[in-house]
Amino acid sequence: MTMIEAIRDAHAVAMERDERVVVFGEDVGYFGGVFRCTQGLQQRFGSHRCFDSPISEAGIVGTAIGMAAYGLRPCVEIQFADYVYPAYDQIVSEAARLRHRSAGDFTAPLTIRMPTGGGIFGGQTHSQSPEALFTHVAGLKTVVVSNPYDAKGLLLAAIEDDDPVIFLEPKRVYNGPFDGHHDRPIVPWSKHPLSEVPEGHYTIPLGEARIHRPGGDLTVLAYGTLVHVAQTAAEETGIDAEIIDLRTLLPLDVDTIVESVVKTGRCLVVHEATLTSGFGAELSATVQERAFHHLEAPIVRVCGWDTPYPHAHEWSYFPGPARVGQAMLEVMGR
Amino acid sequence: MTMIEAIRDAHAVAMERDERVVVFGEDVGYFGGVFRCTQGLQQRFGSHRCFDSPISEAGIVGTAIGMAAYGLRPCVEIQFADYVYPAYDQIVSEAARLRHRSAGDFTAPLTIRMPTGGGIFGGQTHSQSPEALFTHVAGLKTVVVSNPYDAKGLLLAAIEDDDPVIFLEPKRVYNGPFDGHHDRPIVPWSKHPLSEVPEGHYTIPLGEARIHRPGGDLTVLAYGTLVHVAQTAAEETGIDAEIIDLRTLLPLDVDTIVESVVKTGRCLVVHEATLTSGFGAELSATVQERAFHHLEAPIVRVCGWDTPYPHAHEWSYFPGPARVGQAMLEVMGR
Amino acid sequence: MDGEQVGQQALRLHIPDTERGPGAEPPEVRFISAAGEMRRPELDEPVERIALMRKQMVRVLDDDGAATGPWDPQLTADQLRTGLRDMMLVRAFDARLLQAHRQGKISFYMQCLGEEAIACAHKRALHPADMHFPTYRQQGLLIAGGYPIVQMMNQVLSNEADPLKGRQLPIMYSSKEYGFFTISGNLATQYVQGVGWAMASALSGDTRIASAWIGEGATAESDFHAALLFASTYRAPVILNIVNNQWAISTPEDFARGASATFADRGFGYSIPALRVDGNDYLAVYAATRWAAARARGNLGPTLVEWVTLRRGAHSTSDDPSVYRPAGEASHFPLGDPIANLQRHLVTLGQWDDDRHAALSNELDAEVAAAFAEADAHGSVKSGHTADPRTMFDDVYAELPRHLREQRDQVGR
Amino acid sequence: MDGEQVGQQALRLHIPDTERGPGAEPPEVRFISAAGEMRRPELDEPVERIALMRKQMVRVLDDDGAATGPWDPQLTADQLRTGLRDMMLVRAFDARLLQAHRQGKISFYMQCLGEEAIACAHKRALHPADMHFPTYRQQGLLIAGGYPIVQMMNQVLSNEADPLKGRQLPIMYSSKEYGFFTISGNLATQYVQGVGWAMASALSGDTRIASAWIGEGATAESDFHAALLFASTYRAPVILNIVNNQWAISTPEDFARGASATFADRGFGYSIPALRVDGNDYLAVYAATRWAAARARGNLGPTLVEWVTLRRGAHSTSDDPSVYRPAGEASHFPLGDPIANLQRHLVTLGQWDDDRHAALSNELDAEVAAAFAEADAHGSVKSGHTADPRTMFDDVYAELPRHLREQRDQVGR
Ligand SMILES: Cc1ncc(C[n+]2csc(CCOP(=O)(O)OP(=O)(O)O)c2C)c(N)n1
Ligand SMILES: Cc1ncc(C[n+]2csc(CCOP(=O)(O)OP(=O)(O)O)c2C)c(N)n1
Ligand SMILES: [Mg+2]
Ligand SMILES: [Mg+2]
Repeated sequence: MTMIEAIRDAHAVAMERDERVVVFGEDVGYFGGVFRCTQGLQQRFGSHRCFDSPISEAGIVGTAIGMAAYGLRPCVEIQFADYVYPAYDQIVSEAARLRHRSAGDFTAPLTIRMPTGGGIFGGQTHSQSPEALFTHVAGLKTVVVSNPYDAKGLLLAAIEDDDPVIFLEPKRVYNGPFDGHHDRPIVPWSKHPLSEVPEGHYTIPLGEARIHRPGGDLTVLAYGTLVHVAQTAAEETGIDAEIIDLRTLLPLDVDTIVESVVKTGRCLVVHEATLTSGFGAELSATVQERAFHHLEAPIVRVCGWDTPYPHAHEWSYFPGPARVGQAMLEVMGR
Repeated sequence: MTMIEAIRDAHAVAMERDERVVVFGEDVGYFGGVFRCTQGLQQRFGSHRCFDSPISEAGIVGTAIGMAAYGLRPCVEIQFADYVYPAYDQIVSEAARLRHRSAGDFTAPLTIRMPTGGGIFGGQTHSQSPEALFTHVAGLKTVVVSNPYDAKGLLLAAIEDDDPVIFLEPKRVYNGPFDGHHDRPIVPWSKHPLSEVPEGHYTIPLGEARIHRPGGDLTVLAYGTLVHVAQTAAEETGIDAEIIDLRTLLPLDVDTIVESVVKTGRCLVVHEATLTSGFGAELSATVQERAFHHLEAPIVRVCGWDTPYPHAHEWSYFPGPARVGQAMLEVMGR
Repeated sequence: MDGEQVGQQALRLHIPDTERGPGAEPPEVRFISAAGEMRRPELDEPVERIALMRKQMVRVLDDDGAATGPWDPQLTADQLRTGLRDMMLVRAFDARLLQAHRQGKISFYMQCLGEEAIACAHKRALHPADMHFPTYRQQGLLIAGGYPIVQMMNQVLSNEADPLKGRQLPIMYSSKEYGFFTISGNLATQYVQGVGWAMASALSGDTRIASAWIGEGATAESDFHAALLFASTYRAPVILNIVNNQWAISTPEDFARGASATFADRGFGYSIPALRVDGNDYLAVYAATRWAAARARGNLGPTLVEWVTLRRGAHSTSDDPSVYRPAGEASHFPLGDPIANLQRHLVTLGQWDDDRHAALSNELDAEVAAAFAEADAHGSVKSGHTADPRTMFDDVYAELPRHLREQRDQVGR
Repeated sequence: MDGEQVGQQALRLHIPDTERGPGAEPPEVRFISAAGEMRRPELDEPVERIALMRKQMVRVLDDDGAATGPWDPQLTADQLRTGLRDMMLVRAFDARLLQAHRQGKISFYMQCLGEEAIACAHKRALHPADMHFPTYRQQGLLIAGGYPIVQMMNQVLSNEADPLKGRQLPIMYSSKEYGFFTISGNLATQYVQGVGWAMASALSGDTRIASAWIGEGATAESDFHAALLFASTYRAPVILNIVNNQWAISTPEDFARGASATFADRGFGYSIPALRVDGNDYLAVYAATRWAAARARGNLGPTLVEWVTLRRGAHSTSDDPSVYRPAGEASHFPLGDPIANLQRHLVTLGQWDDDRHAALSNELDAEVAAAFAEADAHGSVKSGHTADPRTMFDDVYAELPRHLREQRDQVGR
């Protein structure tokens, strides 16, 4: 399965098992979403379970919060993560806080899905990775997926979770495990073991990282597309990197991270989002706080530059295998 | 002068010198703002230079961007930082990017002021410190003020700056240099040297930190209210802390920071905002990257907890002198 | 005038009236009808025809205290006395807590002085299971709904017994059981949530409807548009209330209304039938609420209601209205006071007199005093009698995650 | 029907028509008037009277190609031929760039096929110094304004000569000099910025007005409300254009319009006079623009205009409309094609014929081909001929700060 198919499948399984699950968003109903992640749901479950919405992210999230407070389990799509900001107030001031401010009287179990990241020549408003704008907000959970198997299990877990979950889908890996070399032929998911997706229901617990590649030389903290890029860089540099796919950024699987860094003594943090105040800063700070005496070299961050994501120069912006590999060598002191 | 008077004065000086400066926001005109930071401006400059707006943060910032693109220099107030989110899209997608996306054809020289922080029993929606949500955004400058002298000079610099500036005013130090002990009598600004504010025009360059208290034992990176709290903690623990008031978070004065940490070998980062993914993470990561081999102990962060700011328990939430002092001892290995 | 001819005239910006303060004239209330004048449209009457009544106002009680016209809800004397009691209890409650603020027992308070009829009659006119999405000035919904006032006081005191564990600013109540959605400090967010709740109820084939509340000032916020639009598109069973109390902190209604005649006018562009109602007339509020509720329950979609009233007091205990309010505004206000209006009606009907009124007033004062004594016995944030500070880490998530466990362990260590 | 009686009926949610696709009926266009039927209101006519015309449409050209009625802008034959040429140039331009996309030379494109009259006539009817806040489907504003099409092509190719240095997605043009605000990928943001620009112009005693653009789908966004409200409150000299081309990607206009009759209706609630205009009628567009501009220039405030048209092509080169569009929609569309409509009018006037039309068409194709050849000579993002990647660090701020200098030094190292 591709990641798109896995996401579609997770929706269908959730809707089949629990009639409180409703799915809506821009172009999500009849058309099945601009990336087709909800294709077929309206036909199968009817237009009361999966429907189109007006183009209003604030309205989508605001009404979804009301539905969740009523007792439904809305799973909504923001067409591109770059367009989530009109809903930002509803997410951070409302969804994130209903439970706390009402002392558990009202809750907002909703899932907000959105495609993130660049690599499709989308320019500055179809390429953003806003995870750090959600990880700063107490009350939210934030998930970033990197492959079909995880995507299905994590989306089911998100929909079933009793708290609001921000579910980020790097669009560059929707159709294949992008290795970071944009100039090479596209590899489809079918060739990758993580595209084997079981039928029916399964979940992957939120808050648990996955060791994507075990290794002893250095720890790479990654998520989304960069998991695959780090894999390429490890292969190309021959460094025995332990690549951790964080999967859930908040709450973070600190144990898995610290255990690895204690073992390797070195740590590289990679993400596609803008460097300054990105989630990599939190990772670096956390590792430094908890494994300081084990660190043999400074923790290095390789991230998107502190500029808008440029259309023509996206491959200069994207932290590809060359930059990641170079940083690996640097952390290794080579 | 109090910090409120200094801010008012900065407005007046800016409006006097440059008729392109216009000031508006909720209750900003006739009433002079709920914290009275714009008091007297409408009477003095007329209702076309300083006026009330409808209660729409999106409209305030959206129209201000249009005015700035026209050639004016709007300086707008968001009544509480907690209410900036409806304007978040206009700030991060628009103000921050006009110049870049138009290759300099259009610009957005506007200043967005807002009171931040707790300590006035404001509860979760009158206490937030959202600086990290702005420092992640390329194209914005972010300033946090801690005293009247800086507030005037930095506000004038912000209004004159050719880029959009987020100007954060910790409300707890509006009327006095709060030492962190909420149970002691309030000390007014008049007793503090930084309340001596020159008449007329002066600016403090954006991007330059200020050494609030020189010291040799450890470096404390602070801004806003926490500058004063750190001062108290240094006095109370007897640790010879070098307290740096960052003043501008973006662009950051890396040189001053690194120079200090290289000297002291120890670093404590403090802020009132929620810890996870706060600006402290960026500071910790930066220091670690640039002064790793000089660090004798892990960098520690003392911040607000990862919860909404609670009304009754705000003094358990607030990183006061006890917590900051304890962390100083920890970083000193005592 | 023609386009070509006016091209070189200098433009100028219109700033709505900036004159305020003790020396200014009290602003005029626009478009007041006589009691009984406005007809009662069919529930499914086309929005154009309803919009033609835009400069009229639903009013039932005339100046002599008689009920008149097609909107008279024909309440029994008992219902009327209950309404009077509800409103007087709200007023006594507010007075006691304002006093508690002056006594330094609480950090903050907001009263609804002069606006009591709206929430009280609205709550009684709906079903107890319907869900309200209130602002901070609808304490009447809880009180008329029978929520224990001592619990409200515990919240306001942020004391040990506060059901919200000291987390929220005073008056930011929450009670799912009593159909009262948790109040947000962020204006307008609840309006679209109320629409979402109503959509969910309709999606579920339920019979409960939602009632969403907003101040006239806050209609300027973006969520107002999202709420009206989604309500219109999906014909959500929701009542969209706008409480026009003339003021938004220091700013008169002009800024949020703009050039339009009334706030009710906003409904037309979404084809949402909209009424303007005398919010100080308990009977008009009751009747208009029933009309809107019947539309919602009959799957006829949302209704917008502008309730015209006056904020008699300060915005909150944090502001000093003498700076911006014209002198004598309350006494000039043409719709009177909601309690006095209903009292006069009951007296006119021969169902009430001054003695009974004084007795009820004393009874309610005593009830409020007793409740306050009970709440006060649980202490307050000022006395340091609050929930355990470590409870602040609860309810951030359904389960306490590791990082919050670690943080909690540092509190009070 | 009465409130009490309908209480226990199960609620149900209304979902606007979900039937689409090749097998579905083409949606009907609502409320079409005959050419010349709608009267021309005074510039300061009360909004109620204008609102009464809500189900009428400004149309000048009748089916025979004759101009008729009070809205006829009385253009000269030269002006009409210029209009025709503008529209044909836009169409030829779009066609060439769609071809470039098929050839793999560009990453993305959006055409405005069928909507050419709106931007072209609007631009010609305003002053060149007025400022437009466009969406991505108003390339006609630049082309009718005389902006060099080769520059537009350079932008679309993201090549070495791209004035925006490869930073923006193709078609996201910017030209202050030509009164064309930098296009945002985020829908609706420009609408309120346009109002702010107009407010600034009025604050400054300038004579320039603003014209802000939005698609009917994007009117659902919150910024739409902020724009109308601020325009209403401060009577900003702005034209608020809604291009109703029936579709928002795959979603028909129903979702954004909700229950209301038209998008023009949205103006009423803010007391903003609103017109519905045949967007495929060059003369109607010209005349309505002049009317709105005269209001703005005369300090009479904003005007809302709903331009009714049809998006004939795909949303963009990224979508396949065959999934959701009814077959034959374009041929069923009752307002015809803007170029054919104006061509017929000129022929009727005896000012045009098939030969001249063919000649002009060839001339424009040649002009476009030459421009494309020139742009193409500067390469494209696909050929790797772009601005220096290190320029991406420029213009983030007015001056390059230290951290960006450091980052720039790492690019290409
Ligand atoms: C998003 C947001 N912006 C600003 C505020 C500050 N604020 C609180 S109440 C208020 C005035 C609201 O006026 P109105 O809606 O008329 O309600 P009223 O107080 O009259 O009941 C303002 C500006 C806020 N709470 N939230
Ligand atoms: C804030 C935001 N949300 C969603 C999108 C994605 N999007 C781009 S165009 C479009 C449809 C817009 O339709 P309409 O406003 O009718 O304009 P048209 O394409 O018909 O010209 C959508 C949903 C966006 N660009 N920005
Ligand atoms: Mg009000
Ligand atoms: Mg459209």
